Amino acid sequence: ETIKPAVVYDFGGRNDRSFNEAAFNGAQEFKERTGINYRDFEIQNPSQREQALRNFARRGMDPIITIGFAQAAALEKVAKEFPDTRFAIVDSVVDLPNVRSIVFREEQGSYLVGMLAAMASETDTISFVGGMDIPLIRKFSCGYKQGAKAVNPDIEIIENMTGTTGAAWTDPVKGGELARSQFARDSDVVFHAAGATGMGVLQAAADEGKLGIGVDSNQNHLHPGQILTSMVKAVDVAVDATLTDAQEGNWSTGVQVMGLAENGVSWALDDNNADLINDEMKAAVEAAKQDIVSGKVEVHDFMVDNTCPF
Amino acid sequence: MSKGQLPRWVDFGLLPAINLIAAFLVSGLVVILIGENPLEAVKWLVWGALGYGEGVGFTLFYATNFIFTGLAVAVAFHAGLFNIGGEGQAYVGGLGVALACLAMDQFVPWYVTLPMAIIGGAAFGAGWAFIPAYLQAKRGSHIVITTIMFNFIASSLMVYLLANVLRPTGSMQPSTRGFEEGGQLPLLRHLFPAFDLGQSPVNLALFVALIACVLVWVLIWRTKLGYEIRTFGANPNAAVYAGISPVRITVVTMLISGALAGLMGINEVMGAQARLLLDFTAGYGFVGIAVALMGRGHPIGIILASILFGMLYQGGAELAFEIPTITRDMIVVIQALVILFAGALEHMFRPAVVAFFDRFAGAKAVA
Amino acid sequence: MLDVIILVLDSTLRLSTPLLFACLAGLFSERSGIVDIGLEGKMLGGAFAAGAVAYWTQDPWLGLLAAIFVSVLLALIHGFASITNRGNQVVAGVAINFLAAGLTVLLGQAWFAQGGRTPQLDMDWRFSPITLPFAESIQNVPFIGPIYADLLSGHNILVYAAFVAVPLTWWVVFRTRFGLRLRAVGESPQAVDTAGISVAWLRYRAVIICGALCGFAGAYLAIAQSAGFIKDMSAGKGFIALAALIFAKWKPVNAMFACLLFGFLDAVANLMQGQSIPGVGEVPVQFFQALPYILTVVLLAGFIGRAIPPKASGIPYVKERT
Amino acid sequence: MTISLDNQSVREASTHGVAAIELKGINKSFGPVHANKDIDLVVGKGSIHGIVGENGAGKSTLMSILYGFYTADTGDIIVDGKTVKIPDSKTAIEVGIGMVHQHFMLVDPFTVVENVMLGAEGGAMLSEGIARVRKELGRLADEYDMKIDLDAVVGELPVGLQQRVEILKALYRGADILILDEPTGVLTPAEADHLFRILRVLRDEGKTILLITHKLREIMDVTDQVSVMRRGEMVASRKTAETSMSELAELMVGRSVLLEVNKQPAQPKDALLKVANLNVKDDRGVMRVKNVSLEVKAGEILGIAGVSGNGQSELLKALSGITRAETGSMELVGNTIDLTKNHSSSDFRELGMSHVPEDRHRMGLVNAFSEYENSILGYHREQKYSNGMLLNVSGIREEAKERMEKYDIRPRDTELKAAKFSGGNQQKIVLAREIECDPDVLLIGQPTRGVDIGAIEYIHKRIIEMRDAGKAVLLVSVELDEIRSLADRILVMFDGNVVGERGPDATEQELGLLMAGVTDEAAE
Ligand SMILES: Nc1ncnc2c1ncn2[C@@H]1O[C@H](COP(=O)(O)OP(=O)(O)OP(=O)(O)O)[C@@H](O)[C@H]1O
Ligand SMILES: Nc1ncnc2c1ncn2[C@@H]1O[C@H](COP(=O)(O)OP(=O)(O)OP(=O)(O)O)[C@@H](O)[C@H]1O
Ligand SMILES: [Mg+2]
Ligand SMILES: [Mg+2]
Repeated sequence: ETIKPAVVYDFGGRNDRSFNEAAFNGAQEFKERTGINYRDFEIQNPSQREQALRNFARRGMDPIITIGFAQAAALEKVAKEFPDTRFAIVDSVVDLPNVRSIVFREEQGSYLVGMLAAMASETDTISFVGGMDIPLIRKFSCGYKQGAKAVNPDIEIIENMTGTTGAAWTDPVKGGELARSQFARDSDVVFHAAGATGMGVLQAAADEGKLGIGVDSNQNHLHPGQILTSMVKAVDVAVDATLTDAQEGNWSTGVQVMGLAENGVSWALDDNNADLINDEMKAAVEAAKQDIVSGKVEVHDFMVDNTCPF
Repeated sequence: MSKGQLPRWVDFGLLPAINLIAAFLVSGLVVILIGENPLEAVKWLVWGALGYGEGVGFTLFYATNFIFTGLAVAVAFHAGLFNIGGEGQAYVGGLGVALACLAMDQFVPWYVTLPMAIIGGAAFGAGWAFIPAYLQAKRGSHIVITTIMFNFIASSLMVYLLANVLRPTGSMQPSTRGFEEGGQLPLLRHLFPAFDLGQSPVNLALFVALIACVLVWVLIWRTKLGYEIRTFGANPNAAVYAGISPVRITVVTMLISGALAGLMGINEVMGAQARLLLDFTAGYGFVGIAVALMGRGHPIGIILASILFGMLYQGGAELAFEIPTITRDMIVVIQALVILFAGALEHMFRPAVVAFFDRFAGAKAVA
Repeated sequence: MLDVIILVLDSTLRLSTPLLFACLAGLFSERSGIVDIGLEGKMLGGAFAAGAVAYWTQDPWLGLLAAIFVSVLLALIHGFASITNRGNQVVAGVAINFLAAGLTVLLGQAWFAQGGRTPQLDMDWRFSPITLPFAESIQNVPFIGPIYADLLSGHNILVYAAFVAVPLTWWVVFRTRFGLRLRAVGESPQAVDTAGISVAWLRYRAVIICGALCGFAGAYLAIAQSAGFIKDMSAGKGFIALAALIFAKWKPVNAMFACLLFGFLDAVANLMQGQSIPGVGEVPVQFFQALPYILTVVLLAGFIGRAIPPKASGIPYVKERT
Repeated sequence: MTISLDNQSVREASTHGVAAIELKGINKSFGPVHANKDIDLVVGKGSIHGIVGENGAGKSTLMSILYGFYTADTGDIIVDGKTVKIPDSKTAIEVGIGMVHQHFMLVDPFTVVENVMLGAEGGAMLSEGIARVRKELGRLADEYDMKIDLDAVVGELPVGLQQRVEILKALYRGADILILDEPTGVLTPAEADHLFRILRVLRDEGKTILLITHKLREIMDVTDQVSVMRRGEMVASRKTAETSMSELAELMVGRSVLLEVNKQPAQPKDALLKVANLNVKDDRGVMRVKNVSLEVKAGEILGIAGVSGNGQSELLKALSGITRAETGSMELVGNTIDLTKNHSSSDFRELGMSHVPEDRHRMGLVNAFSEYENSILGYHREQKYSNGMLLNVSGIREEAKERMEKYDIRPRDTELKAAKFSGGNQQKIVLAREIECDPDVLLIGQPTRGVDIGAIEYIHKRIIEMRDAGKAVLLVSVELDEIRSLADRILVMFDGNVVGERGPDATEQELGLLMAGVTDEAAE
């Protein structure tokens, strides 16, 4: 079956070094594999969310994937107007019969990299740089803290947020500065969830001989040997899979939870960081992963009660 | 007509048109550079903005935002005050609108909510302008800095409120809950089904904006307060001589300016989104500076400049939609060129046009 | 305690550097009577050029030159609009900001296909930290040692350049013929004109210097502080620099202190974030993020007094009004 | 009489001496305004050449063309027998022309030295030039008796000294031809005399001087030759010795002008304005008005004479409610007012005071406003101008039109921006506004500064009429002639104090001494 897929990114845009970019990569992968072209659109202001969805739907694009929690309200409206079009949303839940909602258990992946950070730290101090203080980012940081504390209950965790405007996601200078200030307070491993701002965080870690942890996609290659690991959020896989399902007639709607069990989130291990991860660390993380998948360990989801007990 | 003078239609019609054409010619070069057909691009841009009902609707919708922020900058400008804080005032004004809607939407119809929302938006926007105004008037703190600072402070405040206070539990999005019917302005496409406005979000706020234009015109050119504002802006010494209090005028003008910026929330929050979103101002406050200056501080000029920018926003989106290689960044470049040629370089072609008209008029006189 | 102070001050230096370049840039422009809210855009354009050229040539110095070139080009557009065509200077500045924001990403995408970013730079394609002489040997001397080795030493060359630019600017503005004319033209262009000096050429030179300094600021962002250009990476610094300039009442040494103050407030806010304050407990991070701006307003209201700009600034110079 | 270019005298000027400057067929238009029409002018070397003409006649424009500030549309400039192009002031300076502009071309925050060296720094580093400037200025100051504090900030100097800086600037650049555009408008008689002495010395050294002034007496005193302009044209040129003030006045205005003020003795009644124990500081905290008490009766004109900068400005500002006084109170038409409180000038207006400010550009008018908008400045809150919150625009226009007729304000266009009216007409706009509101007390500062004689005649007439209508008029002027011909009583201010009171028949010498601070007691 030939399909006419479309992707609508949110504010960050196609190349935000974060989940929008991951979605783009997924669509790209699908295109290369199947030769099926897709169309996409980067929104610039809130009103364009609905407009872009509708424009695609009107032109018979199907399925239409929207990226980011902020699109939920727009999708809810447009999906009702076009009940015969298949929609998908990443990072939020829209409860409609023609919508597939894909949500990730970021806290689970963050838990694992938190463990690694705690094990790699020699100062018993690790840190986190978030983009903006919004629930999604809290979700990352809370899982990270829980994982670190699981390894070392006394560990010190420094947490910073970059800013409050859109620039929070594109300010590598500020990111680097926050990281440096954390290093000066003894942190030696830093995890970022700050989009392009994170480039500055990882750069600072590399410059100062500390360890960084990447996010969303596998960022280990950015500074080989200086990035401990990356918390991979497989938006690309999810997008690719969604398109493939539509193409192959396996389309399903409802909520798809992408946790460790589903390989929706994971920690990255490749040549670039092989030397940083010893067998002991690897074993511990893999064990924890099993425990989470089996439900033996429960990772707290910030969204459930808006608090982080760690 | 004497030498060196231009007829009004040239001054207000031909020259701006030449400026716009220049902007588009240069934009066309950029389009060629990235390997697309500029004519095609212009076609989509214009068609997207004006070619069909929904496009027109979107154009008017954006224009509504710009009218509010443009008026805000213009009113302050008449008093010689440079209010760069429209963005922050609009943001906080949106909070005022949202609170009114949240409080009332479940109980009363929209037309009961609207006056409260207008009061809320205006009051919050004005409130956010008050401290910079007061500090300028009493302490001489430069209003340009304080309003810039208040933009940043506004975004901190709003992230805090949206992420921690106003967000319904369990929602991922830093925003308020959606408003019920009673907190939503009717869309024009529902009010005037005869006009095909597609699914555009243009709403009753357009009329609020137009009424604001009339009121601003009356205020500035027909009221005693407006006379005092203009006097203070044009010659502060003469204002004191005339018994006009600089403190009062500074504060009152900035309150009006902030209130106008705050009303942008009526369009965005109550009209289009039916909820208060993070960063819903999307830079409209800053564009308001260009709109006000290009509109020469006059409501008619501001309406025209707003429509121009509305067209750029909507036509640009359509263009980016239709020609994938033209990204939203290309649209930003086109906007920049329009601001440059139609705004900053507005006098560039004037001498040539004057020379042409002088010769033309001279030739006719001889013949 | 000392190391916390050094930590904050160290961070202050790094954060102030781009502000300082941009602020001095604005000083030249505004002293000549050209209001410049386009600092942001010039900085951004410079940052992009630096990132791209440093990547192509693998040489930070060429990157810096490119940054200066591009930034001066943008400054000339500003000059052409506001000097030659007597356009509105603020509108021209707004246009420059938009132009830089759009073009950098557009060209970046076209050339590198990384979403407007320039490819990541290797360590030695950037300006890297310089260890000042003897820094290591006196590291352990109490008090002086850490201050010299940890605070003063170990920055990249552009940080030092920024602080050298301050006395240099002061000297140019107050001790040279050009400076005298620059100050005069911002106050009274007619006086300059009737003294037989070309107002336009003088202002063009000021605007070009402004562009060059913005180029330094941009290069610092892209190839010293970071390892490449990222879209919108100036993140409002141009506006803060403008605020600092007004704060400094258009004086070079004041400008340095104003930028240091902004950098310091930022550094402190970074440090305080997430720490609970004794007696108050956990404070929302947004409060600390807003703190530098709140403190600026408080300082402005409390201590600075009226800042009176050069008298002719913002007004296009016309002899014959028709 | 015929009003055409008097070729005879032009030829005489050029044959008697060498011509320093010859202008031929100069034309200049500003948009629709033809400011200079086919101007021919010959200025003999080593002479003082006066130029007179009504406001807006085109004098400043012509001089600015000579100085390269404007470029002529057509015409030739011949300096020392050579035709030169003067596209900018740099060239003018190079050919030896210096100019003191009507509105000073100084950089206010600069010191005297910095102002003088601007454009003639003598090297890329300032340090090189500064010593040279100081030395040369010292020499010039000695030679021409023009002492000045070289490190004073120019903006803080009184206007008389500012003008001195302008002259020094020109001399420092080695000007052989010096243009002075209304130099005495801001000077006291003593200062003006001093200036003229300097000009004579300069002439005797062989320099050529072009002098623009509205004061015919000065023309008669100091010039060798005088040219008259009217409406952009050069209408006559005379040897000063062969003409008279009344002839010049007639040439300028095109009708005969009454140079003397005609008035009956005053009939003073009750005091409408009483001021007691007034002390006022200026913005910089310096006490400028010291223990001044005075009263103005209905039906009299009280003149305040004094060198400018001796507290008159602050006196007017305090009395009109613009600034707060340190001590003092005022009784205005029976209302007691504490002047140490903050007041709004509109409160005083309501009580029957009106005020023609000294500086019409800075205070009395909003240049960007149209004439009719200016006609209500300060009175805009009055009932008759409003419909509720709104302004009654058509009523205002109507009234403005009537006033333009009544006061002969030209051009008769209520929509024209104030900036576009000539100085005399601008002054009439202010006067019309402040007189027509029918005040009981009228404060007037420098009513005829920079105004041509035709307009002066008219303005003086109106002021006398006010007095005769039983108003109390407080007149501040630095023009002794004006004070003496208008005032019924004269107070002289020096350094903030009232140093003496005289009747209208006081001699110029007597007043001049008082103005210089030589008080009655000191003289004894
Ligand atoms: N910069 C200018 N722009 C436009 N018009 C001007 C300008 N300067 C002068 N004019 C016009 O040229 C005419 C002549 O002006 P000018 O300044 O030469 O008069 P003036 O004889 O010096 O008058 P005054 O005695 O008031 O100084 C004026 O009527 C005015 O309309
Ligand atoms: N911007 C302008 N546009 C048109 N005419 C102008 C302008 N500025 C000045 N003028 C004209 O130039 C002439 C001379 O003005 P000028 O600036 O010499 O002041 P003035 O009228 O002599 O008043 P004063 O000497 O008291 O300040 C006036 O006739 C005025 O109308
Ligand atoms: Mg003149
Ligand atoms: Mg004059």
